[in-house]
Amino acid sequence: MNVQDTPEEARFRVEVRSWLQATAPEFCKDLPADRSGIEYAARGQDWQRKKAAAGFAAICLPQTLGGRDASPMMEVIFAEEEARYPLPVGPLTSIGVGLAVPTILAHGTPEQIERFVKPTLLGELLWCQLFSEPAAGSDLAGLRARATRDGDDWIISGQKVWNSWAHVAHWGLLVARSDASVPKHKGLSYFLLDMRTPGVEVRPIRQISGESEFNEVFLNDVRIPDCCRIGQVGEGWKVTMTTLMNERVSVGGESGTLPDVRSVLGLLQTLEPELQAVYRMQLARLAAQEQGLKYFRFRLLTQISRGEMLSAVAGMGKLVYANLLQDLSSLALDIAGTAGLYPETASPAMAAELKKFHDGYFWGAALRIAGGADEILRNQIAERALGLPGDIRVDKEVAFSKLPSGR
Amino acid sequence: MNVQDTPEEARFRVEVRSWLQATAPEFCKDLPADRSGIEYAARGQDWQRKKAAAGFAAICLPQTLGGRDASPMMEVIFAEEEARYPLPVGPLTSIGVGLAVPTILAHGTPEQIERFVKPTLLGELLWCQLFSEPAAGSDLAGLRARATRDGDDWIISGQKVWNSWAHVAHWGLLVARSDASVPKHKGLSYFLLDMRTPGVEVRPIRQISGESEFNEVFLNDVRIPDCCRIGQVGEGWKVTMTTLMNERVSVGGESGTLPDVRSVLGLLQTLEPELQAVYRMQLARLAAQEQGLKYFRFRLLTQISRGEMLSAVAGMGKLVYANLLQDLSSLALDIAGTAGLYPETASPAMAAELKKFHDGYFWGAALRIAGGADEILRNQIAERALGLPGDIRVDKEVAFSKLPSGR
Amino acid sequence: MDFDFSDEQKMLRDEAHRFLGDVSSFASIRRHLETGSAFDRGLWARLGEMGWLGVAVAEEQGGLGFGPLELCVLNEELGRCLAPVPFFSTVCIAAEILKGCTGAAAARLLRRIVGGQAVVTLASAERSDWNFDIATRFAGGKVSGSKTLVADLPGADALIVTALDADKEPLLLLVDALANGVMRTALQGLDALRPQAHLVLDQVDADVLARGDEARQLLARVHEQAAIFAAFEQIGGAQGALDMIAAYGQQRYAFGRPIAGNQAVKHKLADMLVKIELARSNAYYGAWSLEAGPAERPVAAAAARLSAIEAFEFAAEENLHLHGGIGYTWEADCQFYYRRSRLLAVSLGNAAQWSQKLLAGYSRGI
Amino acid sequence: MDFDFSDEQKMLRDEAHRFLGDVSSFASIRRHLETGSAFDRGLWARLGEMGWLGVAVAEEQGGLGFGPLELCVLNEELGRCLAPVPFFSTVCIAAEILKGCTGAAAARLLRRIVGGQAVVTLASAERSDWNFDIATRFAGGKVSGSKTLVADLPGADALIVTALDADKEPLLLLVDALANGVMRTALQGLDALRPQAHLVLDQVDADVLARGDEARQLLARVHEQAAIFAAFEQIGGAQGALDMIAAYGQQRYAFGRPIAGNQAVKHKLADMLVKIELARSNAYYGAWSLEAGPAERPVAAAAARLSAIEAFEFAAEENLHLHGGIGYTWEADCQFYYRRSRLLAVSLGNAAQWSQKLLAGYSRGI
Repeated sequence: MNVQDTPEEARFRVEVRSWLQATAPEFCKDLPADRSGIEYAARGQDWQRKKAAAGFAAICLPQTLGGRDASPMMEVIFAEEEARYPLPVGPLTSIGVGLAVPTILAHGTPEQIERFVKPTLLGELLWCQLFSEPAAGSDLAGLRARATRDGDDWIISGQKVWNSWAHVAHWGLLVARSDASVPKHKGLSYFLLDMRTPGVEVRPIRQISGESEFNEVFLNDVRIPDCCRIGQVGEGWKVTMTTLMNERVSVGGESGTLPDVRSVLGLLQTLEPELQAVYRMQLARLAAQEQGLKYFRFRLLTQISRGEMLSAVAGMGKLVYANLLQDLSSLALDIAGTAGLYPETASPAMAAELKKFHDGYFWGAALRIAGGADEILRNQIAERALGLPGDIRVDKEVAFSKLPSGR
Repeated sequence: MNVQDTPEEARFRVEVRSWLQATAPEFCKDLPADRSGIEYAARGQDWQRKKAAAGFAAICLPQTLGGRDASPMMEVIFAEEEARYPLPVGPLTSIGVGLAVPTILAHGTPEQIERFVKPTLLGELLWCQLFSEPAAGSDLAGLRARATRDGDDWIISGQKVWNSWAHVAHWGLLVARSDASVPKHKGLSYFLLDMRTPGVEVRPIRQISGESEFNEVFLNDVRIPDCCRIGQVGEGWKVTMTTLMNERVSVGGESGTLPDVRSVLGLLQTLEPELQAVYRMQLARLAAQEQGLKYFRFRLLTQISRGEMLSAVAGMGKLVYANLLQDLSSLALDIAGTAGLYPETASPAMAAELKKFHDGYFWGAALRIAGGADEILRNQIAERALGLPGDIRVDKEVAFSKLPSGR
Repeated sequence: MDFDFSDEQKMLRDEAHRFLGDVSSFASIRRHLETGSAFDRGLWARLGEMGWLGVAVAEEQGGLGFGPLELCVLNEELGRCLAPVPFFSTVCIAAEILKGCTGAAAARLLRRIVGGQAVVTLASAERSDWNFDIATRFAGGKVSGSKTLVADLPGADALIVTALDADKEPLLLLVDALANGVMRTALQGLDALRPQAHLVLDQVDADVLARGDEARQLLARVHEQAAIFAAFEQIGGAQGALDMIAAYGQQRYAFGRPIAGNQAVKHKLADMLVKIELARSNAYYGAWSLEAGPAERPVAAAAARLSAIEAFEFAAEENLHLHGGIGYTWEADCQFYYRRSRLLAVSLGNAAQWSQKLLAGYSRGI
Repeated sequence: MDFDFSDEQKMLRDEAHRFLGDVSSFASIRRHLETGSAFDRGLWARLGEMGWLGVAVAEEQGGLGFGPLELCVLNEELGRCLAPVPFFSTVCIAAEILKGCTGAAAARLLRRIVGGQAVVTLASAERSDWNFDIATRFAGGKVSGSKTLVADLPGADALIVTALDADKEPLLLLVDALANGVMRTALQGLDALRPQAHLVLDQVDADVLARGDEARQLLARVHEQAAIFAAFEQIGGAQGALDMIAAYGQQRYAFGRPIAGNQAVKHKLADMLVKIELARSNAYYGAWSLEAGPAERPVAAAAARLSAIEAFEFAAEENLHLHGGIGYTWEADCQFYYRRSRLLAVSLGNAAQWSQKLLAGYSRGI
């Protein structure tokens, strides 16, 4: 029972730390205020190039591909240390490095690997993920974007949503329906889409918070050459699963910009003592969850450190965190009373705290939906970790075109 | 908006009160300590006879049948006033009067009505309900007791459970499977069973609390003459539904022998003030539920008073109360700490309170299962009150004998 | 037992439901938000014409002569459609205070409210709210002080202001919102449909509406009443959220069938309905207590508030959640209930305060 | 990062799991209950033979020389099978106190525990528990007083008793349970598998094990340790309840399929697992803090307790509930977890106390 690094991990951490100390500050300087613009993306590409040059771009990949053939734990350590600096990282580069690269390596042809992997690791290519659709979220395999064969090309029509960085990405990971006459999982194909192709239109989605962190992407008769197909025709679901399996297990909560129990406790102390006590049982329960999540993550890291596969129960991290974030934020806004809804009436320090709770109130709601809604995760935990029966499915054996679809 | 009786209701209440005042005390005297024995049952029959003589045995039934053709609200008023006395009432007589009588009236032949209704109202016949089986609870229509035709008789084999008063009842309401080759709801038939028939064996069920309020009934080649069948062969489910529809909407919680918020508040005051406050939010939430249930019941009574049909949402009374009872009892036992688990270490008054919480802790668990488990009630509310889709059913069109049944 | 609204009151509710369904939609709310105006003046005028602004005001004062139960009914419907009008501030609080005041100024202002010519709001919050633990002072006919959060202040024509005189005697004052020395600063908050502002009063002319114990008791009574009205508003909102997701859950298909066919979804909707019906039952009792007398009112108000907060919060959160990704977009309407449920959860005191009040009432043995 | 038990510790767990699975079943528990004896002496002797009673006792004192982590592992398995033995009282509390005492008497008793010759329990509770706010007095080598609830007292051979001397100095005393003046009265409670009794001491011979601050600190440390051990016991129980209902849910058919195929059931079981894994993670941290040092221990203990209480209570309640009617019968085994979860929820302090402790620790900034 030890929460410290193994000697090997500790050596690597020291190496990473000293490299970051020497390198990172320059890349953190004068970052553009607009964290979603082209300039910020360019800074992210610079940093990716720097990492690649030092062999930190793909820690787990073979050295022949520019990696260092190290364990997943080393990747975690690098990410932990990197997170100490306000660097231009995140989905901007991780969609390419973390999703596109392993997918292409697993299912791509030698030519595709040659063409895409290195440029992505070097930060030359930025990627976006074109999976979800307005009518296909939890039920991703119910997607409707059509892929029609036309000579050596495919013609794609449809609409995708929740596409982070689609407005700056060079390439997109796209799954579309190439055959609607077979059951839904069997008629999908997977493509790499050059985002500059005519017919690709990217629009920002306005969120309930008023911000726009995601896009929707309209595909109007977009032409993709068949050489940009990954995997066999009709086997797109298998490729899609590879991409999804690589979505990092994240328990979140490490961000200082989101509320935590400590921040609610700070707020609580502004109440008179008797009212403080009334909130204490509820807050303590959330605190026990927050602690539990932290140490659950330690247990996952231990598994990673040992090179073990994570079990399906790992998915509970996001489930618990998203609900905790919503509950904590809502509790904080209850404690703060009406004044808490108007941060500008408070001192600047308190206003910043309150703003955090507002963000958490919205972001908690988003997280409960994104990357596997609560209900989907419970199904997965029940079926995969506990081995309980799957739901009765009416859509498994029916041609997609015959499925009822509501409106 | 008025919580008082209408003038007509008030007049009836006065009549009932003065009758009870004159009549009830004698029947409350020296009741046997064993509330489940034959002697107690005899006292219950006496009281039923007395009520029948005064026209209170079947308030809503036509006068020709011994009733007074009054509204359901009058029945509620009588029950409310009757409950002020510790009389020998309850399932002992209400299974007959409240379930057997309306079922026989709705589906019986003139001979059956003649034979059973009046004697039941007069307290001559006591009844039990033989519906649930070890493998058929929530899914009652999955019951397995077999009914095989043999000349003018039926021969019944099977096992029934949760049969209150089966050990003293004269007759039982029995549903059994007369045809396993058709889908489950279609192969049932409904019988009246003379409990003295050879092959009927009644055994008490020991509950987790150590008490035995219910029985199980074994039916070993029990012979029932066809004249004791109610409704057509194969239409037993329809008759069963009539019986179940007459199970009274009850929100419980009126019993002084079960815990309520006031009793937990009393307990809370034994803690030091700061710990009291820590429990207050949770207790206040339960208090708001308790109040809500009380006034929900007022709304139902208003509907009854107007002669309106109750909607499916009425079923939430039991759902909320059962969970409230378990939550309140468990909270109380938390407040009381280890000492609370050993009532004899407390003062006699406190020991009685603690005993209540122990009872509530067990009985709350029972109530969440009995008469429609939580999950069944949520399904009913969702489907009937909100009109949401039913579950996908794999057992609707299949012959009962072909259905998988686990072990 | 007749624990229900009367047929007339239900007719008013149905009428309100139809009327508001016609004139106030999420589309009209969005248009209103884009105008940046304090409230929907067109709709407000219509409410005046229909008599709603004086529904609980005596006929001799220009009103319809009904009582608080009619306000309950209207609040439920306004809560459901989230109409951007200062009804709660003006009709459920300010007019109720004015009804309790003697004097010509109060009567005049009440008539203007009823006629739709005056939006009036109570400015009382300083360190805390609904009490006289305040720094605002009145002397020589002038009032000075500042109030942190005043609902519907941006569009108000007149203000009722809590203050103390030189002897620290409580006062309720009437102030013209356009008078010299009145400064309003609009605030950005979670729910833009109910604008709040900061108020500074610098030597502003004011009339005394009530003073001393009378002022104190009036404020306390209106606070308790308002809690019950707010519970109806929350129930309307919760029911609106439930109706929205029940409809969506039937038409949104996943895995080949409506999502509302999943027990994970349908049981949650059943729970929403159960919470709403419990809250509604408590609110009915609150409504009854408005007419029946003050003894039961604190407990009735507290139980109604706690269960309405829980019902609305649950319905608003899960409505958004069960819509999936679309629910998180600006174009979906889930956000409006999500914001409003949070606002109403803390208006008039938060859950801890109402918990204390409820249990204190139980202990006193209501 | 190696946040896990060692391979050896896991081997011990697997061995315990196998061994207890063989020798302790619900059937054997029921047989034990019918005997009316204080604990299962046969099983206790086996535990002694296997070295479990001295697993955390130094080799020079006759033990196996392992540490608290091994106790965590064993508590989890004992919690799962609800074995009717005084392991917690004797090994997790009494032996841990004796390890902290100097003197020949302590060492002798420790050896007897390790050898399976002595069941020992701490008698401390009077007005409250785990402190020296007590009336029991020690003078002239004799102790007098009474203790309200002493776990496993009916079968105890020796007692560790909290007392004050004439100067109100705290003392931990050693008392022979068979000595003159010791009166025990067995109590009926919710969980008959862990018998408790009332203790009266009337001028009983006693040896001093520890005094003053040393006694105070020792008691506090053992209390915190015990909380972490108890969390493991609760997790074992919760996991046992989950395993029971997961198996039953697969084999019980309703509506033509296993009941565990319903989302209403399977999502509840998923929630059980989530609560258990959160509790387990906190308990691991608690286990780590047992070795790592006292600074983190209060918060670690409180978080472990709160989440273990929640996990076990939820699992035990819903295990019984989802069994349906059969779960409510005496012949079903659900009752044993249902009872034990309630007992362990209040042993060592209730949820409110642990909530205060956890938040106080956060505020101090662990």
